[in-house]
Amino acid sequence: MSGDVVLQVDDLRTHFRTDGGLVKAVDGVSFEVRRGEILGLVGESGSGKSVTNLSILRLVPTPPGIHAGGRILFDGTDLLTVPERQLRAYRGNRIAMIFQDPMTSLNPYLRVSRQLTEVLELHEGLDRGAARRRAIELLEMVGIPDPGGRIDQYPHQFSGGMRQRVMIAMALACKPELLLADEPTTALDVTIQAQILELIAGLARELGTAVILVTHDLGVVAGVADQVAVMYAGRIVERGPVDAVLTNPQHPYTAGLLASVPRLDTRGALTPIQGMPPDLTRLGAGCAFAPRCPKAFDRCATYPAWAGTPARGAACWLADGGEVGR
Amino acid sequence: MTEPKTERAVEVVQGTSLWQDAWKRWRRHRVSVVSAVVLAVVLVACLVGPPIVELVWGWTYAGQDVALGPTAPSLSHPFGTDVLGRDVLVRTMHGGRVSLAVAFVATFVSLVVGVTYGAVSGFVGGRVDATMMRIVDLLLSTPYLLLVIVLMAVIPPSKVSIAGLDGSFVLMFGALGLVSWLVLARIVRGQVLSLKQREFVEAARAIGVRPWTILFRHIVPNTLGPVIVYSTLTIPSVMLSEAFLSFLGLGIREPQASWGTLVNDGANAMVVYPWLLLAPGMTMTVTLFCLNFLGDGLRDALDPNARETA
Amino acid sequence: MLAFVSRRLLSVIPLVLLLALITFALLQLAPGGPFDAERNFPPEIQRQLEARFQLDQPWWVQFGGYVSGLLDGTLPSMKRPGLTVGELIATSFPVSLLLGSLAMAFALVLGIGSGLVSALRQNSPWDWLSMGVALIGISVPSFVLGPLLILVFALWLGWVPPARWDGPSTWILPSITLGLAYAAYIARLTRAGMLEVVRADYVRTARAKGLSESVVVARHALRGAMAPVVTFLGPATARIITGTVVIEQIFQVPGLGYYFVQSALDRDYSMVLGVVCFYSVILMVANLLVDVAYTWLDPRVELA
Amino acid sequence: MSDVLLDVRDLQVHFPVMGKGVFPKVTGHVRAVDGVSFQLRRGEILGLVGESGCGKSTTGRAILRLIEPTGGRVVFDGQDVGALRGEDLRQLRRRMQIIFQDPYASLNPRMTVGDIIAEPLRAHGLVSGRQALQARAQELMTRCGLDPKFVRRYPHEFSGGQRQRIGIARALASGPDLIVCDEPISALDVSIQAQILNLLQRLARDEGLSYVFIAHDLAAVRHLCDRIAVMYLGRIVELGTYAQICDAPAHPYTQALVSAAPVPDPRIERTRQRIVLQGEVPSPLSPPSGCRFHTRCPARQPTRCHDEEPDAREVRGRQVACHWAE
Repeated sequence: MSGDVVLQVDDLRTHFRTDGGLVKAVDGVSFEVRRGEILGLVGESGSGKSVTNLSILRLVPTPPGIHAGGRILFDGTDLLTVPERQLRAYRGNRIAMIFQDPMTSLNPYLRVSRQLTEVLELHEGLDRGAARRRAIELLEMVGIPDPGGRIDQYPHQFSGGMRQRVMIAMALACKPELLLADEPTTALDVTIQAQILELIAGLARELGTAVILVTHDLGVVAGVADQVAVMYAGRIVERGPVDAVLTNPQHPYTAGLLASVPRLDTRGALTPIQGMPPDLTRLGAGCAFAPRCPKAFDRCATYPAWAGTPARGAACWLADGGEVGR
Repeated sequence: MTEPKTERAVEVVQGTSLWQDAWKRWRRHRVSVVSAVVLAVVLVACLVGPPIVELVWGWTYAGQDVALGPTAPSLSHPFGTDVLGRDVLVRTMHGGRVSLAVAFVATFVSLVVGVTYGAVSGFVGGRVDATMMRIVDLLLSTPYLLLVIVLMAVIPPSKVSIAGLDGSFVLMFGALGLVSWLVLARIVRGQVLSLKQREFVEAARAIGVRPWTILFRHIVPNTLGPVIVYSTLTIPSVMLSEAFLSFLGLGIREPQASWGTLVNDGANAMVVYPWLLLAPGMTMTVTLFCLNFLGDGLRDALDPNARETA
Repeated sequence: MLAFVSRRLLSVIPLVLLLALITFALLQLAPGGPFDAERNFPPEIQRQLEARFQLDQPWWVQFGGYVSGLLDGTLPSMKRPGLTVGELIATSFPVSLLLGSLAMAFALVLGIGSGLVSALRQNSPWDWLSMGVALIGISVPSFVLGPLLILVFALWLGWVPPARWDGPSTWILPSITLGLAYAAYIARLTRAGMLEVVRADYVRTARAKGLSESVVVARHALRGAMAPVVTFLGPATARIITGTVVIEQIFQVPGLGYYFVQSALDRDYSMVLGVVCFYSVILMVANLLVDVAYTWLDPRVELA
Repeated sequence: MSDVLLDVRDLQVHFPVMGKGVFPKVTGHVRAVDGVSFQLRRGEILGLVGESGCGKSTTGRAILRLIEPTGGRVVFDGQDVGALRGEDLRQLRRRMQIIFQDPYASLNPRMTVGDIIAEPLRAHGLVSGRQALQARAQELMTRCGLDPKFVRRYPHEFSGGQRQRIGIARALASGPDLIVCDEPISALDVSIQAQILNLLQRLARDEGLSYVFIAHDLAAVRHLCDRIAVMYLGRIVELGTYAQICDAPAHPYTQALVSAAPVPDPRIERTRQRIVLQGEVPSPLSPPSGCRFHTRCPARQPTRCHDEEPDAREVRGRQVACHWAE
């Protein structure tokens, strides 16, 4: 592992106790992110991608959540075991987060200025005046027109796209080393999505921030990510550089997704993935995708070993580990 | 009927409806279930208690034994006797009949008025809705219980007796029923308004289902949950109001008794004969307690997303 | 905002007039007049009394007389010779106001406090205890609780006087009796509101910023959690007003509620009408204050 | 029998905005749909695309008169829909159906699936008798890819994709000619979307149905539709075949929309010229003067775009409402 690894997630397991039984939302996830790199974490709803993201900052509510194992190394410390106090020093400071719905993620009761300055006061030790000046600069940086005039408004006075910009300004306030973006554009229109993605990617490159971009949209990943990890039923089923994964998928699920998404540049027949996403309370020992997999065979009854390197490979008996097979 | 009978599909899986789900959820809410059992016991005791006691011991709610006078609870009189030597247990059971009857009838009145008013207001909408809701707002912004006090004070019960029913009962049913429908009307209207916008109602319109069928098949069944919950909580609040008026000497009159009048009598004599206050007071408290717990449990079961509202 | 407040204040006038009319109609429809019950009056005196209170006039003259008398405070009480309705309200309302305010303050402090602790320690023994107590508080009628408190704390333990209204030591029991049910209600509302808010996305955002739990609660969660409590203050005022009626009976507090019931029973029509109007004005103003407070609490709500 | 099934002429839906106060007065109008015209041929699938708030859903509902149009005409199979009253309108509903976006909200939670699907048959008296209704519902379920043995289950026992199939079965029950599909796939999981798209496509082919397919996702529209109408702020700005719109858009807004839609292929994404629109969609309460798009248009010219509203004209075989497109 090279020295510029910002975050290393090792065999992370986050489970939930529910009425229906134990839900293994994240069950043995490993990956790492490097400085200045954007990692796309792709999956459908219930695949565990958002829970993985939340687990990094220990924002999964417990109960019902249970931390069932693994390590998350950031700057040599395991975020899962550091005391709450120390973790708070990381949150919003060296590791920041953007959420899906800018409508509900900003506090409707507080002015934007207060929501921005409190991070700066807390982590940068700025006084009110300095924090406010810096907050205006931040709003300007994320492209909000007339930041001086708008800073004292409430979130509901901003449009959806502008609110997401405020969220980004808030997240980048302390120049974090790692940005966790949880479906940051899903709630936005296509043309606004393009603006926001460009903003996140641009700022991340400028500041050298590593980004984990959680999304269900392969197109978004193709546009901005460097690396990609595909999740299914709580596990990573395929990993690699974005070009390799999207053009030469190793796992039938990734291939299935690519074949089932309608594309703007072609109009071929869609080949949908059959069946439905699995019930996480009833996962067997085998490959979770096997019941929907067109290539499933008897070996799929045991969970496949990882084929390839940690940086490029897939969890499938048929995978040849990417580069190796070509 | 016109089509020839097609082959029956292999087998039909029976689904579980939301009611069945709610029933399962409710049964998990143990305190609520226990409350329901206790309530059933109180209800049965109040209904069949007095005749049984009269049959076995010969005591009635009005039967005095002045020579006996007030005695503390004992084996023969578990709740003791009052200053006129009347058995407090029988009086409490009889008072329970009155209090529960008032509560149920008034809640029923409020249910009929409130649901109809709210459903019409919400379903018709527009100006009719605006006007109807302004009236409710107006009534809600008045201290209406003061008006009820005035009403109970100035109208002699004898004038409003219906079909041999004591006038004070009629007044009580009417007055309390007519003031407790307001919040219910608002709840139902809110439900109807939001259901009207739901896509399944729009789908029914798009299909060409007739408006009244939409109201009764699609809208009303979906308001029942909150209505049941709220009604369960209306019963204790009506009981409290009844007791409140009776306590002020404005409700049920002697020799009739309700829990309110019994508590009033007991409060006056509590220094010397505390059981006169404790027996009816505790019975009433337990009943109210169970009704509130039952309401809580039903809310959790029928309306899992509901927020507690005032 | 100013326009809203003035418009709402102006709308109080027709509403109170309407309510006065309804009350008046109620009194008119009731069989018998104020002076019928006292059989020992010679007919002559009864006629005199009726003339004095314009009872022999057509209804609109009577009603006009009531209203103008109420407005300038000269409406005489029918059963308390020499006293005007205005004077009675002026002497007895401060007592009720103090009682109501003490009860409300008690309810707010205890209710919000225990509701918060309950929500933050959800499913802990403390949560169970305080919510159980809250349900008892809602279920025990004040006229059961009041006598019980008197029995225990005044008569058996002798800590406080059992009744009357002179000095702080006599204020304690009535205020607690009146306030407990509201404290219980507010505790439940606070807990429910808080539990909902701590799950809100924006509270998660606050945590993600690295704020300490106390700041998260105090700065980010509390206001949202208070919304249902503030909404409840309107109906709570109405219930406190009617609640004082009973409490003042139990503790023999010479407040407005006490006189109101006496007047209703005595058929002191001018007094009844005066108190109903007075209390509805109070209630409407209280509702207005609650609405204004709500906009202060939630910037998304606009008054217009 | 004319070839045109649906003829929409200058359709308008203006929602009054009420002031507050004791006697509310109308203080303005939201021009949700403001002069929309198009024709739909028998068996044709027309896509209606645009960002949120552009009036596409309102147009769909106004065609079915689920919302009363405030102006213009809708002619369905020679009948003026706006002129129908009461029973005549109800009869027409048999032939025009709708599928909704949210599969969770569009099914009555207290009815069994069989009752839901059979409701149109009952409402129009097409089939009577419990047995017959159930048998017919089961047949429709089979046709929509649902297991008919679940006919007595309730909606909450199904997944999102299955619920959408129930919605489709209900829409098919009365044998309609036209179905308005209001974003039928946007609430579904990625791997399920293709299943539903394919189902809709198959049904259209097999039953000769016509669709007005409303979506914000150009790629899905391109996949399914014969022609596409692009809407912006209550108007159609461009209308042409799918190839014209997606491969060679003429209107600057369409161009931006096409360029913003992400493609799950990193090689394409890297080489693409992306037009990122500045600013936000103006309020439909007071749309901009002249061309509604001029506030954000990268190709606007001084004065004319600001002053003069462009009429739709033919450019390269499609209708475009722009002064400069060529």
